[in-house]
Amino acid sequence: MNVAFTAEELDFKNAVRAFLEAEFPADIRAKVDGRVRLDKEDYVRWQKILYRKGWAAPNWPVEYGGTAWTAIQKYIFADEMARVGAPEPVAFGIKMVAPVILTYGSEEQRQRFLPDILASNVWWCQGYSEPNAGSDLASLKTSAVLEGDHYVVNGTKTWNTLGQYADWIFCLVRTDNTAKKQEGITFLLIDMNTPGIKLSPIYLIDGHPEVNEVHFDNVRVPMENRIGEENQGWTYAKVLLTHERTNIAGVPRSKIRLEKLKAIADNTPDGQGGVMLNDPVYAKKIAEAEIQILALEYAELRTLAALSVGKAPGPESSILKIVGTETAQYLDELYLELAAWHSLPFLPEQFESGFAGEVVGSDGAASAALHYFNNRKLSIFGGSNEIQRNIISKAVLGL
Amino acid sequence: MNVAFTAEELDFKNAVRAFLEAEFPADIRAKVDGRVRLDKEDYVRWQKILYRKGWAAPNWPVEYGGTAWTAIQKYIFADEMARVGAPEPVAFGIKMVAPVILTYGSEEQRQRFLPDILASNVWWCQGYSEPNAGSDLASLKTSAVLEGDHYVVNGTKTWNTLGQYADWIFCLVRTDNTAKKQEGITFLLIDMNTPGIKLSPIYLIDGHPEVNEVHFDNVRVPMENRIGEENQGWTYAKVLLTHERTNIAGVPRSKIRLEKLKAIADNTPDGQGGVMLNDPVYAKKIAEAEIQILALEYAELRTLAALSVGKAPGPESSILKIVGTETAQYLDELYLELAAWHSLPFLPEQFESGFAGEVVGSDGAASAALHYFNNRKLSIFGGSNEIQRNIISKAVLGL
Amino acid sequence: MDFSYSEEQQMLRDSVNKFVQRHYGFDTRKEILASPAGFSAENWRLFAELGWLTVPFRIEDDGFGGLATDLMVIMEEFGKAMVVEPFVAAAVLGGGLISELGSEQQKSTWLPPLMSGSLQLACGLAEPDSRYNLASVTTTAIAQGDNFIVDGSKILVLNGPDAEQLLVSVRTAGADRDVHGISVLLIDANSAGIRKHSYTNVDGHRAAEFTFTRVKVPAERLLGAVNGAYAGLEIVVDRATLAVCAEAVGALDSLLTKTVEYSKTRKQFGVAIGSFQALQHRMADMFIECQLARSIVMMAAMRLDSDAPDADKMRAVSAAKSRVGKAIRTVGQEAVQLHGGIGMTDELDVGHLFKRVTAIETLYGNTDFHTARFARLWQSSVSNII
Amino acid sequence: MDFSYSEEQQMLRDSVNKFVQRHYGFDTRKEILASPAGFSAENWRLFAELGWLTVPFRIEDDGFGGLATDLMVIMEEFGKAMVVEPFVAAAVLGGGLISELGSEQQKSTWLPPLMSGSLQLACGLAEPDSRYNLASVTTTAIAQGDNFIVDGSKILVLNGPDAEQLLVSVRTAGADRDVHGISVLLIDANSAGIRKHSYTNVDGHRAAEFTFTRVKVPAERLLGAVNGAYAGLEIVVDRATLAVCAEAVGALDSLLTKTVEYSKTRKQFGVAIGSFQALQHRMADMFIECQLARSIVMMAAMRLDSDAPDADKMRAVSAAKSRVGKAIRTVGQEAVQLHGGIGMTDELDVGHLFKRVTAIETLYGNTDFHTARFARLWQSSVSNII
Repeated sequence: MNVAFTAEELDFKNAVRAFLEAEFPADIRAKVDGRVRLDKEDYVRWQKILYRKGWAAPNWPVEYGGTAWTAIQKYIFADEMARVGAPEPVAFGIKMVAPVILTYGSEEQRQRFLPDILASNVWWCQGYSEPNAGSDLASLKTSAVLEGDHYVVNGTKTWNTLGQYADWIFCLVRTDNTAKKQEGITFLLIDMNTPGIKLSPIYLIDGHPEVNEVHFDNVRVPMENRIGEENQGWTYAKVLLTHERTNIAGVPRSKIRLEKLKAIADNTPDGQGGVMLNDPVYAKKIAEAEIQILALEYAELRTLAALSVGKAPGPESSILKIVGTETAQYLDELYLELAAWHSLPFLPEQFESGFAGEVVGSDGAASAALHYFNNRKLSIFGGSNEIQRNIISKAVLGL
Repeated sequence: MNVAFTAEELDFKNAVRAFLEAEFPADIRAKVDGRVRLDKEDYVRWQKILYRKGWAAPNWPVEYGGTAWTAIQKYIFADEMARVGAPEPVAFGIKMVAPVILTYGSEEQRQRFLPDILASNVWWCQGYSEPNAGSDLASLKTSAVLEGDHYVVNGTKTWNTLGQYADWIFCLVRTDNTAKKQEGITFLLIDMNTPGIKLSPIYLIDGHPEVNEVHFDNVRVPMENRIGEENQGWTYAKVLLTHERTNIAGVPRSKIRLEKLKAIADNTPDGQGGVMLNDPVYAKKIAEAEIQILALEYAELRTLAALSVGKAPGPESSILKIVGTETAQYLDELYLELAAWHSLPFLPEQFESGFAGEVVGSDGAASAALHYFNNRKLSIFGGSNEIQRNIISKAVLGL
Repeated sequence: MDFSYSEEQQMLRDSVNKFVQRHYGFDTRKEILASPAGFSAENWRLFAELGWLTVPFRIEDDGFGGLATDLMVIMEEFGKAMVVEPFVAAAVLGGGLISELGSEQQKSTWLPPLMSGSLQLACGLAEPDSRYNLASVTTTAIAQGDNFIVDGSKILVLNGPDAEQLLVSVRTAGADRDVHGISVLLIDANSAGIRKHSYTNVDGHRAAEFTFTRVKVPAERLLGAVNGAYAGLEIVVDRATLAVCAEAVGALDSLLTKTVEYSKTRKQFGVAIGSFQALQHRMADMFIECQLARSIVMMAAMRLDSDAPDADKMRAVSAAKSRVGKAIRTVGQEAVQLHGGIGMTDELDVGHLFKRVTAIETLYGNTDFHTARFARLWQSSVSNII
Repeated sequence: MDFSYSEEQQMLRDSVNKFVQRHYGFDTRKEILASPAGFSAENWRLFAELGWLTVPFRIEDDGFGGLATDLMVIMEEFGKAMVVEPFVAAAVLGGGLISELGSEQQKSTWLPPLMSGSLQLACGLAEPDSRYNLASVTTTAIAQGDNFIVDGSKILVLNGPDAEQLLVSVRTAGADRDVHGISVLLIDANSAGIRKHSYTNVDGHRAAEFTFTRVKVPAERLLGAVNGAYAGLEIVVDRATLAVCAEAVGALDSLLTKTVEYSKTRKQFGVAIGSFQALQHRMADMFIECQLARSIVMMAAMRLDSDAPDADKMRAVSAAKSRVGKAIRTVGQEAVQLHGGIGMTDELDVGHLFKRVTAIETLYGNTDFHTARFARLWQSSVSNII
């Protein structure tokens, strides 16, 4: 057992750090520091820089543009990215649809879709959930009926994140109504420009149209856009779900958010002549958050270490989802409490690009409540924490 | 709405206080103050003093020796009793079996049993739970078969509190195996001196034989000791269960324990030159406990007020059981933390009558862990808190 | 001791309840929020007509009686429907300061128009560095002839955008955080030297930041005695705190009810999610929190109306705010969580209730602040008060 | 970075595991506890034979290596079976102080008999008013010729009843709580002027209170430099803290496993209670707590074995103790609660595990103490250490 990085790992860490210092655009970094919302162009520009460096998709096989990094290198990369506030690639392309295409797609599909994902030429979004199929994803109803060499898709998908930016959507659709609910599902890739697709924005409680409903009205999808076999889509989707459970803990981001919180607390008057960082009750909460992040980080490292010796990522990794999201939400509470009165103003425009008006609240206080409200989604979306607890009790504890 | 006591209520309060100052035996009070365990003689002696005053059973009908006090008077009485540490009457006689006899017993049974209960001539204990029927009480198996004018009882009861002191036991027994499990149960009163009854003590994790298993081996019980009708016992027992849910919150006792805790904390060095009462983190915990007790007290007063205008004590009172026991257990945690190193010694003899040896730990620190361990029972016994939450979700929320 | 509503209180409750049933549907509220003022002038007139604006005031000031329990009755109903009219900011806080600190002449000048609905007030009490400490006042007022010259800034002035008169805590002596040397001025919102930056809060209520630069305020605009406003400030802010606690009790009840109802209809895995025991127990815990919050707010309101000593009343209010804050955190978050995705959306009332109670969590001191204040004030309870 | 056990560690674990499987059944443990010494001298000899008593010590002192990760391996297995032999008190703490502070001659005098199992040590570090502050030392040692004269008292001396030599922190200069002026003396337990009151703890471990009245201690019994023991004390106590944290991880795993197993067999309402979703989710939470506790103890052990600065190591240990304390509270209470009545009884191992972990919660500083210590020490992490 040894906690120190090897010399090679330290070299790698320094290389990543040097790259980020040189190449992560200063204007995007300034936005992140000011808690300003990034727009599509920011993501794409940064993603293309990573692409040119060959670091856009560390997890992919080398032959398709991946990196062959060890688990520790991936950990270092994520950590250094978070340290400067560099956004992770939008997950839907590189982390979600690409592994499915890689594993279950045809070689023709790989050649057709992966290069544009890697180069950030195409923005993907997700079509899994439906209004009446939330945690019970397999009960989805959006239908696809084969007519000639096209599927005709009808139905509604929801909780579609940033679909307003997307060029393509990957969908689970029902192709067999007679089978068990998990068995009649097919995995389709659909061009968002196909006639019959309509997006309606859903405003979340922070006032932002972050998600959409996507309506399909007789949308014709060529058969060659089907992944694998008809009615086997659930299998493909499920494998993906356990596959991507590691980085879900969000440790690098929570670490950097905690550091910022401490810096702000050190600068926030407690109203009694001191600063909040030295208020024993508030300091205790920060300490508990920091300790939880440490524990979570090592839980994740243990999982990574198990992966790197070839063990499959078990359902134990559900704890990373649960604790990772609860930690992020706890940090939101600490930001909210720190902001005090200035947690109240609703001024999202202060945190949009190009805002030049009078700023209310220091240290981004007025964004605290927005994040607090918005991040309540973390324990709901992506397999609710209740579902994760079901998984632990069934698959780990055997209950 | 008005929170002040009326002049009459204040007079009553003063009368109770004067009585307790004059009549509550100093030696028993000294034991309570020193956290020394009371023995049977202490309970009986004090109970007989209350009996002579006419205050042994405030809740009984006046014609059987009750008091006709208002709900507020009963609240005042309980509060003043707790303030001096006067033990409440052992519940099994006055609060548990007596109401059943009063409500469902024959006049002959009332005349036969109630006077001795009131005068503390007879100590009762409870025979409800069984080894395989815990929260699922109705699945009990102890059988009673009618032979002539006697029931012959066989089986085992458990979690029988202080049965070693008891003269009589009230039991739920199965008289019909063919009916639904709630419908074949009969309520029997059994003399503990009947041949065939054997007690085996169960030592709890604090090392004390507080509860017993009671074994019945062909125990012959006269038919006239049956309450009400055969196979109707579940109804009688159930009514009792909701009936006695008010004082279950234990507010008076928690209030006085909190006051003592604060006094001890004010006398406990924090190791940094101050005292624990002024440690912001510990003070916060005390404050939260005190606030919870206040909330609980008013929740109970609201229930009492509803009772006094004739509303039935609804299943809402399950919250009194849940919050009351959780509050008591939280106080145990605070005592444990306050005791620090001296929470470790296991020295129950220090808290038994007549201990004259060298005392380890000040302010009763060495009893903190014993209470912490023992009081884990509070959320298990008397209808576990899980069962109470089931009751709330079913009967109150309609789920 | 009596826990029942008086006949007047029952009438008051019925009257408010009828109003919100009739005039405060979720969509109507949205329209009100979208209007320029952010509240309905018509509703405000109605409040005045129905006499609600007199509730915070003593009978000798031509008010309804000034009882905290009356306030509780109104606010709980307001809470259920998320009423946004500035009742607390203008009447309880603003009017309350005039009633508590003002001379007879000041009261007779300002309270009648307030109670008749023709005057809007707002209070500037918090500053950028004050956090929740009412004694942390660095806005200065220096006497100059017949005027005070005011310099400084106040943040989060509720109803600030629409108020015609501002009640502002100012330092007339002493250093920051000195409870002596604090005064309250009634400042015309249109005075020269006032800069105002208005905005909407997360809960839809309107507020503003004010900067005062050499603002000239006539000496007769001083409320009560110079340097001696602190005790009165605490009393009035405590009353406002109790009011929003009662509002939260109503809102939390709505959240619980809506969550339980939703869980009975929302199906997943072929059954209503309300049939899952894990969720049942969490809803039982929400119910417990709501009951404890209600109980402790009743305690605080009744104690404010009693003849208990001031410290005891302050302790009671802090106890209520602390426990209500805990209830807000748990019940609010659970309501959203158990609703799932739909609970995250702007279209459902649940998210708006969540945002309002979260705002209340902060108002007039958050949970930690009031828990610490309670601890500072502890002492054994007074014998003729429960 | 490497999370796997070395070959030696795997052998160590297998060896301890085999021992507890064979020699540490629940009934055997009861007999050991009921014996006069409260632990098994035979087991202690076995520990020595198997080399376990050398584990806390550096190779240059003829030890196994002195790695915290090795300690972790042993203690976790000890924790599962609730081993009561005074490994931490005598070897990790007592031997640790000699190893950390002692001269070469002192080490060569005392460590060999300790490692061979023929010497029992105990440490007197806590005082009636010290709480968990190692610098709160009021027991005085005043130089008088070739001796120190020791006066004062020490509480909760683990293994005190059986120790032949006592390591006692004493004040040789400065005032109470001054980190300078603290020394450690190795005092013969049979010295004149020592009064000992022995007892058993809630977890079955033995301890004693000591009073020192003009106890004469030869000057050569001073460990290391005069007045300079504090830093070494902290290091050694941190190591003991890590050891009991690892023990708790093992014990908590046992509690979880036993609870899950019990829930699969215990029937209520016609089904196994493990089928109730509310209980399933609570067991899932127990599992999460156990995993986080294990992770953070690994973090702390690995950091102790790294070349991180002292402050970083202290922070790591406090982080572990704080989080393990939280796990103890929740997992321990839940294990008893989910067992129901049977979990309350002395006859089942669950209650004994609960009592042992609860004792660990207190040992060497409770959760709040270590959370506050962590906060005091915070600083950004060191770059070549995770």
